[in-house]
Amino acid sequence: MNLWRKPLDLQDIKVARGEIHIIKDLCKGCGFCVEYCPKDVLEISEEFNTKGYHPPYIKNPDECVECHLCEMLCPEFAIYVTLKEDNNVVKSASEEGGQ
Amino acid sequence: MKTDPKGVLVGSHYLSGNHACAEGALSAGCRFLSVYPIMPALEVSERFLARAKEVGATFIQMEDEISTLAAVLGASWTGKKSMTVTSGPGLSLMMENLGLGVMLETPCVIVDIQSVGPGLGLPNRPSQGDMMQARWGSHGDYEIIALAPSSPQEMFDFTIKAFNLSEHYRVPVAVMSDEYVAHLKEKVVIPPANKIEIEPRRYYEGPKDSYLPFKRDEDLVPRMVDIGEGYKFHVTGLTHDDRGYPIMNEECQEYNVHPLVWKIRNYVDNIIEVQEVHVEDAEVIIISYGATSRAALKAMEQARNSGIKVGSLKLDTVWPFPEKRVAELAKKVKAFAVPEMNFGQIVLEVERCSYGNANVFFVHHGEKGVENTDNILSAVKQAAQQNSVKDGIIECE
Amino acid sequence: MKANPRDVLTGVHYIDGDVAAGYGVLAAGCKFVAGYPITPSTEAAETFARVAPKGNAMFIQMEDELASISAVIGASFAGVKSMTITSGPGYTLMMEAIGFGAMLETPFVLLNIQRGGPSTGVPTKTGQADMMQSRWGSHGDYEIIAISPDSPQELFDYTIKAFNLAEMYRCPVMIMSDECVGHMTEKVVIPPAEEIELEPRRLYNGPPGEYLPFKPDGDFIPKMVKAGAGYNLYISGHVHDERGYPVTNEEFKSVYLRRLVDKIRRNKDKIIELKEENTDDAEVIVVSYGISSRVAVRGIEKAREKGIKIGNLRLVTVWPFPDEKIIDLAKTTKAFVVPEINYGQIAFEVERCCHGRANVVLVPHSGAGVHNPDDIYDAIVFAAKEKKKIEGIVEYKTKLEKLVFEGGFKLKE
Amino acid sequence: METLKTKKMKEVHPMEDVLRMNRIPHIWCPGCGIGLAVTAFAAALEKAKIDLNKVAIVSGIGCTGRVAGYIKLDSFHTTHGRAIAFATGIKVANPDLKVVVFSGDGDLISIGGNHFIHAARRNIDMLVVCVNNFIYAMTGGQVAPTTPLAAYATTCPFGSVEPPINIPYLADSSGAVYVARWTTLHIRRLTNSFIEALDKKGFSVVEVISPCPQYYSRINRLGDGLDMMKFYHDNTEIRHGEDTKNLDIGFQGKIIMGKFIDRERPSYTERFD
Amino acid sequence: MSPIINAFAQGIKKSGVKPAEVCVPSDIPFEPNVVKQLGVDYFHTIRGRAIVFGTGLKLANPALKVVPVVGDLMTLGGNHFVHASRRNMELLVICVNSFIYKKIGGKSVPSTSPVFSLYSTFEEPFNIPHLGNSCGAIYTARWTALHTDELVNSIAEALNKRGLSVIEILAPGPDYYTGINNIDSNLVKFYHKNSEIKNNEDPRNVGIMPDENIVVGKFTDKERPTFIDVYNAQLSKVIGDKFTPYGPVPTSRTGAGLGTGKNESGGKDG
Repeated sequence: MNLWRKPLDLQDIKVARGEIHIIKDLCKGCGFCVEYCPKDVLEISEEFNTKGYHPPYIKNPDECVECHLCEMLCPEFAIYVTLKEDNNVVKSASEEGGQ
Repeated sequence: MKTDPKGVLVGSHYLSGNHACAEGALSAGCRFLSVYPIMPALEVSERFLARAKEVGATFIQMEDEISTLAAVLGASWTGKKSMTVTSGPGLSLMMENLGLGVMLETPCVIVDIQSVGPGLGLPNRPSQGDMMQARWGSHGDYEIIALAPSSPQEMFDFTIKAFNLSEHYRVPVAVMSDEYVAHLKEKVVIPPANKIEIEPRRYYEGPKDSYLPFKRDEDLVPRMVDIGEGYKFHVTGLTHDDRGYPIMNEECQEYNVHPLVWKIRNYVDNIIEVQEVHVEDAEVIIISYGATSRAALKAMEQARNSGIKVGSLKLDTVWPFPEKRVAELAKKVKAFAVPEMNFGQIVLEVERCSYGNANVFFVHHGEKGVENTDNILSAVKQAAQQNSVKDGIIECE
Repeated sequence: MKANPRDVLTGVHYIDGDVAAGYGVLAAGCKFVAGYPITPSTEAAETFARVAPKGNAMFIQMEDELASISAVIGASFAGVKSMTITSGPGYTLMMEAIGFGAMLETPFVLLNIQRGGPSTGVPTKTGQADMMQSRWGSHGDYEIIAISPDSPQELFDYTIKAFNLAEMYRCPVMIMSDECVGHMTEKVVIPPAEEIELEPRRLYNGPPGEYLPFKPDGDFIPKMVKAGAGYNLYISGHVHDERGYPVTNEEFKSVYLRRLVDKIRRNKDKIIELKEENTDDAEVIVVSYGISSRVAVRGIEKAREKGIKIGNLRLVTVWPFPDEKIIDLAKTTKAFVVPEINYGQIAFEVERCCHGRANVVLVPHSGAGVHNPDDIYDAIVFAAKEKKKIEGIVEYKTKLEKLVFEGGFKLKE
Repeated sequence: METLKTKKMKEVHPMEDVLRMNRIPHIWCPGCGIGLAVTAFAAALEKAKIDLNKVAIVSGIGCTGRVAGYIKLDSFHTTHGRAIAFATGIKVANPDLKVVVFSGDGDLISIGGNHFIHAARRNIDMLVVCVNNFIYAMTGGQVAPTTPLAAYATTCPFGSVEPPINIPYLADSSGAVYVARWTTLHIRRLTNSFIEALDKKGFSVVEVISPCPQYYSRINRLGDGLDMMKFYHDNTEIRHGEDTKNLDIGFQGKIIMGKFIDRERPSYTERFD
Repeated sequence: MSPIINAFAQGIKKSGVKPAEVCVPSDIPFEPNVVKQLGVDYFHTIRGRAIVFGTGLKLANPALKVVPVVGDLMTLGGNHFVHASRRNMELLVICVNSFIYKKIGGKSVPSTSPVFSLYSTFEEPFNIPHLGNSCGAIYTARWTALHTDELVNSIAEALNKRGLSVIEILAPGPDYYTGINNIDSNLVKFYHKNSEIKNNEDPRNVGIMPDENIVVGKFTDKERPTFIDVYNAQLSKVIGDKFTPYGPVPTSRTGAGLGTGKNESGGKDG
């Protein structure tokens, strides 16, 4: 971070770190997440998913600042971000009803 | 289940068919009417609107008939019994959403006050020209129930019956009246609420997350829930499975559409009601429905008086067509006479179901007034004299 | 009258049914098509849109089907041949205007590429369940003509024929095709223009003062004029007299309405086209139309190999229904087998015309696919063996039905 | 990557509460923007703090018409163009419900145009989301009333000859109380707009400009979904409160977005009582 | 004869258009003798489809002058109006607005049952000039049936416009059951008395509100290429010389039509 004046509590400030989760088989390879990630965390991978698209992979996992833009810009609901410190965000699959 | 007394105007009234229809709807517990004004069905909505406030019913006038029926389907899914009323041109416009109603298996009632068609026709004259349309008017395969009342009292009774059938079989039910009955004023007896039996909605009562909107009961009818109860169901006009999710293949089409047909065809005996008079010894039977049965019954009496053994079969339920009964009677009688206010619609069904066992005489009716019996009588006389069975329909001039 | 060479794409093409229909529309001299996109009929409209400038014709995509059909009727009164293209749900929306068109005795053509129904159904797959609707879909009494082609070549040929019939009888003519034929790619031979015979509009040539828009000629059909030509037309969708003025007196109702049905019913023999094969001494006759007739051929051949005397009656014209033909055949045959992609529509008509003389076996199909020819074969065998007369239609239980409803089957998305 | 693989079966998207995850992957093409509109709407539903049991969503026919099938609410997939009419019935019969109509431009504006203007005039309390992709995509790329002049489509092989409709202007002149337009790229603003509109009493319209890489872009050679998103990035301008008559969209012209109308009018049910 | 028909007849005369070239698709019944006197071609169409019927007439024979006279413009036919305006189809839409509003100008207005009226009493009516303008109509005006001179001038002017023009006539009464002649004279007098002429007013401000004067006048008058103009221009651009323009040579002031060919389909009779 480039700050013009060092805050006094710099030690206490923590930049949020996110963990990106990619549900690869939902991806259709549109590339929105890769293009619009402000931190260039993602990149299209060489591998194929079951549908034959190239899903993204996490190139720079440590750069993620949990802005959720990739999550919002994914038309396939194939990517989401959780706060790294807080793993409780991940919900259990059993809540998925109506099947 | 007994009906809600709030809508029942108990007593003996002097009502037109249209007003009786509105009263019937309110008595049946109908609480949503959506219309677009069209002659000659206006009085139904007027009466309904006039009574809506005190009964707690909702009324909306939409921008056209297409949206009218769409709104009725939407309202029906909120748990309100819903209905619309129209005439021929409006019915034509409703056909697409009628198909949707069949596909979503939505209970609702459509009252059609038939006037002369096609096109604009004669908006203020009676006809029975929409009978085949009620059965075949929308694309694709489906079965529907249609009732034909012949008097204001029957307008009242059949409207209630239509709601009951519609809730029981989860299918849009048409009340095929006509301008004559709609504007005819007669005594209508409205019984107290505890004498009016109504069919409750077939609600699903299981756990919320295991609700399947198109899972069929034994009798092939699925169960419903209301919007806003937390079931979070999905329904679609596309071919769908039990969950209501679209699946685009042959198997699913069979799985989805065949029961739509079966759920009516397999229960025709429970649905169909006919009124028979003097059929036991009849040589000729007049098959009629709606307003024409008024003339038919008169003609029957007149013919009996002049010594011809004539009976009458009045179709209360026109669709599904009482095939079995007509086939049985065909073996016993010389001929059927079918008066209709059109150029031959139900008579084709009669021809089909008589299997060459009886002659079928078609009487184009209504020119000299709906209750005039001249044409029917002359057809009956002709029919009684004809001893051999002829091919095809014999049309009486 | 011959077709205009400018409009005819003479040659041998390898195209699908929809495209063939589009070429047929142009060749028939149609100058106005209004449509609204609906699967699976869009290719026909797209084709016409592409070739329309060549024939100085107009294609317009309207805001909905109601608008399309009304514009088509309007254009027809302006003096040009016109048509619209649609499928099931769109067809249903057009119902009010179809009755209106019939009432005004408007010549126009409607191409319906049927799909699986009801409601939205299966948009991308086939069906034949709009057949009764085409006859009965609008309110009131009217008659129309409906043709059911079974190949891209026929879609081309019968599109032209449909225009000719429409002009000749001044009534809506429906081409009731289906998705299978519409999307089937085959050889289509388009003949040179001089071999294509077109029926010109029956125009009135007399002085304006004496013109009566609904006064029939000897053959029940009145002559037309073009709008804006000084005839001071009064055309009403109400029941009207010969001048076109609305009639309110009920007594005249049938005088003026009757002709709408009579002009078709009395000209039936001229309109109806059938394709018959070995029906004279057949014990079983297969009655079919559209794509089902092509599937039926396989079943018929198989039955013939097994020594069953089998006839084939293909309804090219479905409406008006060939009552007399079926009545005659019922006298000599044991049974009719009716394969159709619905749960019984034309089968009811066959049953009606049998008058109890022959059995009727319906081979139904849900739609979204065509029959298994074995089903048709089995139904033929059943019909040939059955000795007694059965009242009512025998609905043959197809392999598909057994598969879906008799245990252990799971739907796959 | 290893850990991701092992955890995969347990992974669930945070929007699973409002989406029918068992139906996803959805039918939309790669790069299509409808999924983004759904994401924004799902996010808005979660943030809007409304009782999800009391929300019904109605769709018509078309690509966007399939939205109802993917959102876990009481959802209806109805006939072509009649979504608003169907929703009107729901709302009038049970005013406690929140009704959302989610459909495409062809469905809402072309065949359903009459219901659109009448519901706006009556001010029926509903949110109408119109995903505008400039074409009929479900049927294979026919001209829509929103197709820009001179753009190509399969039924206008020589370029569209009809001026496109200005949806915000139409909604405004018919009486809508809330009108906004965003592209799928402006996803956060779109989400906020949805939240505001869900909260609004009356007929609210949110137009979502969405890429259609498979038909509109392919026929007009505009590249894939990403190219369209880049185009939206470079050629859009936010002008809140802009007069709706200036909101025409030309072929590859500037797109003006923002919240244009936010006013109060008594809704139908209020008047009826 | 009713004031509307009278104004229509005079408007045609004044515009210099031959009555024989005028086609009137309408969903209001006209009396046969009225049509005879007007000398036009009249089509009584199904409800709400007069504009699209007219679109068909116009496109099939662009030489015609098509004047849809509609009674329920904004109910069944609302969508067709929106889209015809957008396309700028060359039609003159005469909208006989017979809405019945319970209270205008503080006075009670006789009103039939709300089911009969086109708008229920608790609904606001459309501002037709505004809607037309917003969809692209090139000429919008509103008069009561008693603004005779203005109405005649408006009709004459609009008949010579190229594009979609809409004239709203406030005339309580006529609908598809009672016909064009059946005007409620008391009500129309009332409207006339309580109206105020504001030409060139922004159509946005001319909504008909309870307790306010009705604004009448000519609100929009602009030029835009018509559907056929754009069609011809676009197709000649794309196809080039091979393209034969559709319709007759336009007497264009907009310059959009580039055609030289003659119309094959409509032609001679027009």
